This record gives sequence, structure tokens and C-alpha cells, in this order.
Amino acid sequence: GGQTEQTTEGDGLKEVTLVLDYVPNTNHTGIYVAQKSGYFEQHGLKVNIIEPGDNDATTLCAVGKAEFAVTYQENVTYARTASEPLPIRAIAAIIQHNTSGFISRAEDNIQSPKDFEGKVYAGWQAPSEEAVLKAVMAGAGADFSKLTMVGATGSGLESMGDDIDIQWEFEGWAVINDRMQGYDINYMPVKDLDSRLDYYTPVIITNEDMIENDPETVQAFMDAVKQGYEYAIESPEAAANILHEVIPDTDMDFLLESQKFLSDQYSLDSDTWGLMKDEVWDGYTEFMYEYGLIDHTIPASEQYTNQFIK
Amino acid sequence: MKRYQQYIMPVLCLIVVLAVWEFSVQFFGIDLYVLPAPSDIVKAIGSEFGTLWMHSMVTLQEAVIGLLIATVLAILIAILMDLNRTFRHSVFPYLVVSQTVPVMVLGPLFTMWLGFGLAPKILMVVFMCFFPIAIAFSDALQHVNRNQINLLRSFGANLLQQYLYVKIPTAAPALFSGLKVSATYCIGGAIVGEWLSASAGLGYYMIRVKNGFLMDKVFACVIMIIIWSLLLNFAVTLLERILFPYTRKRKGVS
Amino acid sequence: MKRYQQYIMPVLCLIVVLAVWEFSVQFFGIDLYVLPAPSDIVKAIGSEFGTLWMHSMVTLQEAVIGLLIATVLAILIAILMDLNRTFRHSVFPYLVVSQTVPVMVLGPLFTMWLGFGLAPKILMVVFMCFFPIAIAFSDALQHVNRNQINLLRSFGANLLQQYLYVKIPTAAPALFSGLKVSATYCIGGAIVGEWLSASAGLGYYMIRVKNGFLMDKVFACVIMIIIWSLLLNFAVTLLERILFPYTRKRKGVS
Amino acid sequence: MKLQIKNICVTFEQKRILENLCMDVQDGEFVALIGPSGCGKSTLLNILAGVLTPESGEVFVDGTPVHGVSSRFAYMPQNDLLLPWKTILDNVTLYGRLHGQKKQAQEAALKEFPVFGLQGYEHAYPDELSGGMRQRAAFLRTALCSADIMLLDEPFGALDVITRNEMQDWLLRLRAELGRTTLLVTHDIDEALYLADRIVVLGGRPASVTREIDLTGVQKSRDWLYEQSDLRKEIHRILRNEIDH
Amino acid sequence: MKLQIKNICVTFEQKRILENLCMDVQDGEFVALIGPSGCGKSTLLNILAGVLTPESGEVFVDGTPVHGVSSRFAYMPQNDLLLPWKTILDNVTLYGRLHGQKKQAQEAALKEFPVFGLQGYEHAYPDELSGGMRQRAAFLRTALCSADIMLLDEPFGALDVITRNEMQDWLLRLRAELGRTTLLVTHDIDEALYLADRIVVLGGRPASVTREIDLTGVQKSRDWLYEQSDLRKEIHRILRNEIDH
Ligand SMILES: Nc1ncnc2c1ncn2[C@@H]1O[C@H](COP(=O)(O)OP(=O)(O)OP(=O)(O)O)[C@@H](O)[C@H]1O
Ligand SMILES: Nc1ncnc2c1ncn2[C@@H]1O[C@H](COP(=O)(O)OP(=O)(O)OP(=O)(O)O)[C@@H](O)[C@H]1O
Ligand SMILES: [Mg+2]
Ligand SMILES: [Mg+2]
Repeated sequence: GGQTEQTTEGDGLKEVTLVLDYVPNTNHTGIYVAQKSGYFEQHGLKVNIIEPGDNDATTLCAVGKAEFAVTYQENVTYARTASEPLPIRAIAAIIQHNTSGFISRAEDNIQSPKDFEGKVYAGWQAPSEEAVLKAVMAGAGADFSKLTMVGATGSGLESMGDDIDIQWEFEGWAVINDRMQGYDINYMPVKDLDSRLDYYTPVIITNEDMIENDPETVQAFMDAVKQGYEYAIESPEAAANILHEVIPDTDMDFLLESQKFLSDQYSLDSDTWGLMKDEVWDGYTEFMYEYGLIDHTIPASEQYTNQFIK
Repeated sequence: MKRYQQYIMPVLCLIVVLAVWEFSVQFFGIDLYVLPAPSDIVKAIGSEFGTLWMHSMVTLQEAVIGLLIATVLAILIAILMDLNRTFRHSVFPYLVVSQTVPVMVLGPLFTMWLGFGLAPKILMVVFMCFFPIAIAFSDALQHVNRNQINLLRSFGANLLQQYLYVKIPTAAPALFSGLKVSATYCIGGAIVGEWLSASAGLGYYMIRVKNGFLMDKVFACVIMIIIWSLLLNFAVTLLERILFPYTRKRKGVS
Repeated sequence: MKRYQQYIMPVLCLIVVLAVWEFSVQFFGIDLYVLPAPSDIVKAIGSEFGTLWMHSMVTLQEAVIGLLIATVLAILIAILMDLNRTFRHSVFPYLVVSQTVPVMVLGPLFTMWLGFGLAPKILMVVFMCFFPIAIAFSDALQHVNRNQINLLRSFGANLLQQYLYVKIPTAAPALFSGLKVSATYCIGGAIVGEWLSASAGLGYYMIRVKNGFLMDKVFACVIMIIIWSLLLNFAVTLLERILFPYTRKRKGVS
Repeated sequence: MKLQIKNICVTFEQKRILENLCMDVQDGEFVALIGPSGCGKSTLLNILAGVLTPESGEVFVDGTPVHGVSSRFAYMPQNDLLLPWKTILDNVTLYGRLHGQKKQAQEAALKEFPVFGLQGYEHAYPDELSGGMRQRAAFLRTALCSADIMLLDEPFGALDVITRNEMQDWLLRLRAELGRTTLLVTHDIDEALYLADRIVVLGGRPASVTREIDLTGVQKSRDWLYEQSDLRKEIHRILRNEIDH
Repeated sequence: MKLQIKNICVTFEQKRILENLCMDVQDGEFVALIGPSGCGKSTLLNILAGVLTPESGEVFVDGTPVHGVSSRFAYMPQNDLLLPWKTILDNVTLYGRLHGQKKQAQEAALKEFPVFGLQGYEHAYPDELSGGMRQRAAFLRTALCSADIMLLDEPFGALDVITRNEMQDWLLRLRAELGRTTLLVTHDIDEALYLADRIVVLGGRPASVTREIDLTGVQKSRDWLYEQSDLRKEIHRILRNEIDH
């Protein structure tokens, strides 16, 4: 896929497009801070943020319809190991750790994957999801075949109704929302169940063409985004306010709670925001290969680069 | 008196349904996240009207442009199919086939080809609205009275005149019923387009509020979609009455 | 000779389109994740046929059951609307309104009410297929020749006989064209249902392969969907010819 | 069956069509109804057949009032109105089939097919017949009703002269055989003269009975008909006056 | 215009309808065509009007062969075929409108409306008229064509006697005024006698011309017509023989 024609506007700003993975949420705070606080403009960029962009964001980035996209580590691995690999690279991890996990009603007393037996799990029905469940249940000595998997109809405990027992959610979003609604829930982070599952989610990607032919733009973009996230880490309240301008329909109190949680998580255990490690990529790639999700492994260097994190 | 009855019944029905709904939500304490009460929805429409209106305009623009393009295309293709059997045989099967392709597969392709602007949404509307119009119109053109055409031919009417005097008036009611179906679907088409990628529009807004667990606003969106769809349908009906007064007169008689 | 021409053209067109498509993909080196070449799709169908067949059976079951329920319901409601003006006025506006409600909003509600089995998918099919049949049939019932009904009444025909001898035969072609539209849509309805929640079926399989960037398999799914939709459409046409031989005879003449 | 029509009034869209129309038909009598186009002849037959309700006035059969559809009348509408999706045989046996006597109706019908010139068309569809053949089939359908009073709205209007004459002869015979009371609307003065015991002329706006010509007791034959130049002239004059009136 | 029809053959679905039909019509002549129902009269007129192509045979106007639609013929089909979505005025001026002379056509038409008994119905739709009125409107539409040869397929079939007589009188006058060559298909022997210079009887299966009756030079009038019992009888006989044949 070739690069889209770059329109350079009269004010000298370079126009680029970013496709989100999902509707704007606290995972994206730094990006919106950069947008609203003028960091992008300071770095000579005009960024069009496109949402909600399904997981086709990866393809759109690969073919050059968008210069940047937000997606998941797993998606990058799929894309890089496809029979015709997509020419993309991860260039930043938004959060250092996997902040997702399994939620269930407290009264069901589901404490470990062992208790998943005989329960109903609702998800988005990706093969990787099944693999993760298999792995964590096997790790706890449970029989995966005793779990019923169905498609989720929404997110959070409310959408689970009486039929569903377990769902996989982001701690910083649905879990906080549920708790604020006064639901009594059990939360079980996946990263505690298998160290390989502490992968990056979400990540920012760009295409190889940009890296080779226009690294200045990528650098400028990443500098602005990093600045945005650093701001969010330092002042969660102000950052949440900026995000609230973007999604005014979302309850401010909830947003604040969510932001406070994530601001602590963005660069936890890392020198600087965005940096990625080979072991995380290799670990999850290994995991995917082991469970037959991909038919060969590739080295981490084929999947990400830290070169734009300065 | 009769007119009065014609309007009183649907309204009565609506009131009963809404009352039962409201009562159930209140009585069984159904959560907002599961099903909002009608009163919640009305409140949401009231408080968010400005936002809803703004997004409506975006969606409406996509829908109307798409509908217009679809109509023009459908009329052209139907007439071409009527003029040329070979063309008909070559094109018709693929019209039918095109309708069986799931939108989910096409949407991303449209975005890939046309980017993130209005174009892919309009294309989606065209794709969804084209078929009912083309089928209804070309079908009606096939069933034009041969004798009437013969009469016109014997009067020396050229092809254009045969269309203007007989074929189009004969097929107009069918064209308009196809158009009414499409007018009902076109907002839906724009919404689907907006789900794929957008930065404004009712579909965009709906996903946002849905992810914010705001079901009252989701239903407020649905109400807006319904209202706009009905208004478009009504506009088509009005257009038909203006362009083809005969149909109205006839209906008035029977 | 004429028959021959009728089939040769669409096939020729198809061959040309496929050839251009294959050539473009090869020549411009379009990546698999953007658009697979026809040859890739054929290969995928070959290698995955067992899987596709298995998932097809699930989807087909949902679609056919849904279509049957929708047809029976639509016929009943259309006849009730024909019998009773008040009922018509109370129900008709809501039939139209129901079509404007985006499926995305309904899907989760269906699942919430009906669980994860076949039921919500069938309900989705019913919801999508009901309208074209009901509208076409009830519309045709409204336009039955009053004189023919008068003749039957003067012969002492009761209501049932008026339907059997005049109203249903008059409205049958419209019923079947509605049914053909629905037969084309019903697989799509089942697919949408499966996107919401499923553990088998073409819709379910399609999402999976799409997430793996396996566009050749996605298109293989699309081909299966098209084939099944056309087969269902064909089955309806066949049924019409068996039940209403008059229509065939007439078409043969003109 | 004696038929009495009393003070029938009909208005269509503020236009009075029939005004206080009164008329008696004796048991077994054959009455021909003549009148200018649009004067309301079909409307009157529709009222008798029960498919139209008059504004005021009543219809009596043998002294008892008749409302709505009644099995007393066998109605043949002006336009053939064969059901296009049924074969000719199914069309002509419609009455029998509606009353659960399909077999008998088919036998009776097949006997009449040659007389009506429909032989070989039993299983054809109406579309495949000429206009005249369709009209004959529609007449056969009416003739096969078991009703006492036949209402015929220009039954031979679309037939060619010869067939029409044949049909008239046939109807004359049938009349004698069945003795059914018949009300025939026609445009053809010869037809009225040849077939009717009495000719009723409708006229005026709104229409009512303006003249009756009694032909009871006349022994009808083609030769008698050829000699009735004077009667024909007279009826022409009546009708023509009607128009000037 | 002189019209020559040479060896026309037509077959419908393996059934030969017309066989080597030959016929000449002189310039300004008025020819009436009589024949049993279904013998192919409408088919012949369809061929002349150019909307049907014969299997073999040719049509000449003034010696030049005519193929397909030609402005030489003004055709009036058997069924009125008014366009239901146009007003009566728009329907009758169809020919003028098709040839870009709407204004003139409307003026010409409005002058004729009283003669045709259509006054007050200029802006009505065909649905709102009686069958007879529709037929008259269709005839007016044909009369307003500027073609040389008129092809009339039972133009008065649906009219009542008086109106039919009036129309026949009117047509006789119009004929004299315009001197247009006319081919009239009719079922009414009186009509043929009254209007035609020559009566052509079609017959046989497949049909061809079986008899011609020349009436040239006769000074036509109603009184003359009332006295033609013998001619009427003779034509009846010819037609009847035809059937037995
Ligand atoms: N349903 C209707 N609505 C309005 N007007 C009507 C309707 N039916 C008939 N008319 C009018 O009533 C009058 C009488 O119609 P009717 O058909 O009874 O005449 P008719 O004597 O049978 O004429 P014809 O000899 O041409 O058949 C006509 O002027 C006609 O326009
Ligand atoms: N399109 C057609 N296809 C098949 N058969 C036809 C077609 N048109 C006419 N016929 C047949 O051809 C024959 C002649 O038809 P035509 O309409 O010319 O008769 P006609 O002399 O005008 O009869 P009528 O006096 O009843 O109008 C009829 O037997 C008819 O069934
Ligand atoms: Mg009448
Ligand atoms: Mg004819």
C-alpha cells in the first residue's frame, strides 16, 4: 500500500490520521491531551482522530489510509505472521501492563479459573480468547470443556444479566464503572494467572513505509503523544477534564476514577512512557504459537520498535 | 369521522404500549442499562436535543445524498435493462447477488478505498438503497401493457415518448413504493457507515453513548432515527402525490 | 438459442470481471489482507470446505426456520389487516417504524431476552424477513379487483372463499416477490444474529477468520453466503411455479 | 319468481343516477332493459345482485324484501371478469365449486361447451381466448347458476353477429326449458325484440322507466323479427326522443 | 390513399389464423370488415398498424410497401386503451402531443367534445367515465390523428343504440368532409350497410376473404337502411354459411 498524499496546509502543519481501536476512553487520554493542548501543532502536525474504528484499524494503517492506529499486541502478532504479513510495527505501548481481567458477581464466589467449570463466559469469540481461557484453566487444573462460551452483548456487569457468569473487561473502565454503580464484583487480572499474558494492550502502530520514508513525522507524532501521556500521569484531574470535553456524555466522576487508576498504570515499572520489552512480545508470541493461533513465531524485533520513544 | 378514527387507533395503541413499558420498568425496577423507561428516553431527548440535532444533520446529509444517487442509478439501470435484454441478463443476476453480501465485509473495503470522509457512508447508503428501487422499477417496466405500447407505436411515438407516456407512468407507483422502502432504510445505511468510522453522525453518537452505558441516550438516538426515517418516507409520499396526481385521485375514489 | 443467450451473457460477464480482478491483484501486487484474488478464494473454499459446510448448516437452519416463521406471521397479519381496517390502522404504522430501528440496538436485547441458543438468531431473521412479505402481500390484497369480489359475493361466496378464489390468487405474485426478497435477506439476518453471539455458523466463522487477517477465507464465507441465498431464492421461485402454475404459463406467452 | 323493484334511488358523488325507479317482473317473464349509456342500467343490476346498496327503495322477490346478496339472483357482469388464474372449465363451474358441487357442475358444463363454441378450450386460460369466447364463457358461468332470476348485463355485447344470433336462439330455447325469470340489459333493439316478453326503456336524468313495450303472446322467430321494421323504428324514436328530452 | 394487402399469413402457436389474405381498398373508400369472432380481424388491423409483423405477405400504400409503424394509419384498438393516468383531454390529444402540436390538438379536440357527448369531462380521468364514454373518447383520439387511413376496430361496440346511431351519422358526415380511406371492423350488419362503400366478409379457418358486397353509389340514409331487410338477410346467410362451411 502506498502513502496517501500528504496535504500541507497553509499554516505549515502536516496532516496525519490516527484510527482508534474503540470509542474514546481513558486509554486514549494522552492522545486527546496532545490534541487539545496543542502538542501536535507544536510538533508541526494536524491529527485527524478517527473513531470508532473496529480492528480494521490495523489494515487501514497497513495500506496507508491512516498513518497511525491504536490496536492490540495480539493483532500486531497476527498481522506480522499472516501468510502475507502486514507492513506495520508497534511504536509504543500505551500501558505497561495488561490491565484486563475476568469479572464475575461476588455472590458467585469465583476465585480462580478452577471455579470457571460449569459457568457461562461471554466474550467477543476470538480464538485467542479461547486460548487464554484454556491456558488459565489448565494452569488451575480445571477442565476447559466444562465452560460455556457465548458472545457478549455489551460490557460490564449489567449486560451480563442472569445467564452470564464471567466476562473479560478492562479494569480501568468497566470494572471501575461496575464498582461505582455499587455492584459487588470479583476481579481477577489475567496477568496474575500466567506471566505471558501480561502483554501490551493497547499499542500504537504505524506502517513500515512511514518508518523508512518519513521517520521525522513519526517522531514528531510520538513526541507529542508522549508529552500528552506524561501530562496525564502528572495531573489526572486536568487530563480527565480534557477527555470529558471529547466524551461529554460520560459521567465525570467515573471518568475521574478511571483516569486516576490509569495514570498510575501508564508507565508503571518503566523508565519512560511507551517503552516496550522483547520478553513481553516474545512471551505472548510464544503463547499464541503454543495454542495454535499462529503457525510460526517471529522475533520481537519484527513486531515493534522503541526507536521513536525518546 | 373516518379520518379521525384512522389516526386515533395508532395513537391509542402507542399510548397503551408506552404505558405498559413505563409501568414494567418502574414496577420491576428494570435498570437503565437493560431497558430505559419511556420517560427516561423523553428526558434524554430533551436534555440532549442540541447534540442529537447536530449529529442528525450529518447523518441526514449522508442518507439523502446516498438516496438520491441510488435513485438516479436505479432508474438508469432499470431503463437500460428494459431497453436491452442482453444487458438485463448480464446485470440482473449480479444485482440480486450484491444484496446477499454482508455489509460487514463491504464496510471496511469502502473505507479502504474511500477514506474516512462522507464518501464511504454515502456509498453504503447507495449500496443498501439501490436494490429495492431498481428491482421494483425494472419489474414494473417488464409488466407494462403491451397494447398501450402498441397504440403509442402506431401513433408514431418514439422510444422516449413511449417511456414518458406509458412506461414511466405505469411503473411510477412501483418506483415510488421501492423508493419508500429505500427512504426507510437509508438512515440505517448511513448509521452502519458511521459505525465503521466517523467523527460525527447519529451512528457515531450512538456507539459512544452505548459504551458510556447510557441506554436512555441510545434509545433517544433510536427515536431520532425513527423520526427521520418516517419523515423521509413521508417526503417521498408527498413527492409522489405532487408528481403523479392521478394516483391520489384514484385512491380517493376507492 | 434464446435460452442459451440468456445464460451465456451473465457467465461471460462473470468471467470478465473475475479475470480483471485476478489480473489486477496479480499485476498490482495487491496484498491478501486488502483484497484476495479469485484464485485465492477458490483455494480457500477447497481447503476449508468441510468447515464451511458445517457452519453453513447451522446458519441455514436459523435462516430457514426464521423465514418460515416470518412468512406465516406476515400472511396472517396481512390478512387480518385486510379484514379489519381498525387493526390495519393500528398495526401498519408500527410495521414501518420497526424497520427503521437499527439491528445493533435490537441484537443485544434479543440475546438478553432469549439467551444464546438458536432463538435470538431466528428472531433476528424473523425481524428482517417479516416486513417485505407483509408489506407486499397486504398491499396486493388492498388492490384486489372490487368487481371480481362483487361477482363472487353475488354468487354467495363466503369470506374464506373470497380469499381462496380471488384475493389470494391476485396477491400471490406479490407475496412471492416479497418472499423472494426475504429469502435473499434471511441468510444475512442469521449472520447478523451470529455476530452478536454464537459458537457456530458462517457469521461466527467469518469474524474469526477476519480477526486473523485471512481475507481469502472471509471471501470464501461470502461466496457461501451468496450461494445459499441464491439457492433459497431459487427454492421460492420453484415453489411459486408449483403452487401457481398460471403465472408461469402467462410469463411463457408474453 | 316475481320481482318487484320499488322507488330505488341512487346517487354517485352528488349526482343522482336513479330516481324513484319502480318496475315489476312477473314470474318466468323475460324483460329487456334498454337505455342510453351511463343511465344506470348496470347500477340497477348491481343493486339486485346485492353488491351495491341503494340510497333508498326496496327490492322484493315473491313479496319478501331482499337485502344484500341473495341466492335468488344469478348475475352476469358487463365485463366478462373471468378469473385469469383459473382455466375456462374452472371459471364456468365457479358457482358449483363455491357450493361444493364441483363434479356435477363440471359434467353440466362440459355438456354445454360445444353449444357455447368453447370446445377444446376447457383447460385454456382466459388470456388465451378471444374477447367473444371469454364473453361466452362468462355467460355459461351464469347460466350454470341455480338461481331463479338471471341478471344479464349485455351478455352478447362482445360477440359477432352470427354467434350472437346463435346465442340468442339458444337463450330462447333455454328460456322455454327453464322458465327462469330474466332481466336482460342490451343495446341491441333486435335482440330485445327477439328475446323479450316486455321491453322496458330507461331514460331521463336521473333515470326512471319512461316506456314499456309489451310483446307477450307473440310467437318469436327470426322471420317475425325480419318483418318488424316498424317496431324497430318506433323504439329508435322513443330512445331518440329520450335523448332530446 | 390506396391500400393493398397481399398474401398476408399469420400463425399463432402453430395455429394458422390468416392464410393468403388479399384485399384492396381504394383511395377514399370506406370498407367494412365482417367476420366471426376470433377469425383474425383484430390481427389484420394490428398488422396494418405496424405493431405486428406477419409471417409473410406485404402491405402497400399507394404502391409503396409499408413495414412496421407508419404515419399512414390511424389505429383505434378494440379495447379503448385510454391511458388511465391522463385526463380525457390529454388522452384524446395524444397524437398531437406526441407530434409537438399540443395547442392545436387541444383546440381541435375541444370543438369535438360536445359532438362526442364528452362535454364537462375534459379534465376527468378515464376511470370516472362509463364504458361508452370511454369508447367515444378513444374514437375521438383516433379521429384527431392526421393519418390518411383510419383503422377502426369495433369503435362503437360498447355504445348504446342511440349514441351508436348518432356516432354513425357523425362518422358518415366526417367521412364526406375528410374523404379519408377507412377500414372498419364491426359486428353490426346495419352499421356496415349504413357506413360502408363495400362490405368484406372474412371467413374460413384459417381466414381469408370469402365474399364482398359492393354498395358504391348508394345514397345512404336511415330510411334507406330501414328498407334493406333483404340485404341484411343475405349477409346473415353468408355469415351463417361461413360457419357451416
Ligand atoms: N362507483 C362509481 N362511482 C361514481 N360514479 C359511478 C360509479 N359507478 C357508476 N358511476 C356513474 O353512474 C352512471 C351510471 O353508470 P352505469 O354503469 O350504471 O351505466 P350503464 O347504463 O350501465 O352504462 P353503459 O351502457 O355504458 O354500460 C355513469 O354516469 C357512471 O359514470
Ligand atoms: N398474442 C396472441 N397469441 C396467441 N394467440 C392469439 C394472440 N392474439 C390473438 N390470438 C388468437 O388469434 C385468433 C384471432 O384473434 P383476433 O383478436 O384477431 O380475432 P378477432 O377477429 O378480432 O375476434 P373478435 O371479433 O372477438 O375481436 C384468436 O383465435 C385468438 O385466440
Ligand atoms: Mg353498463
Ligand atoms: Mg377483435
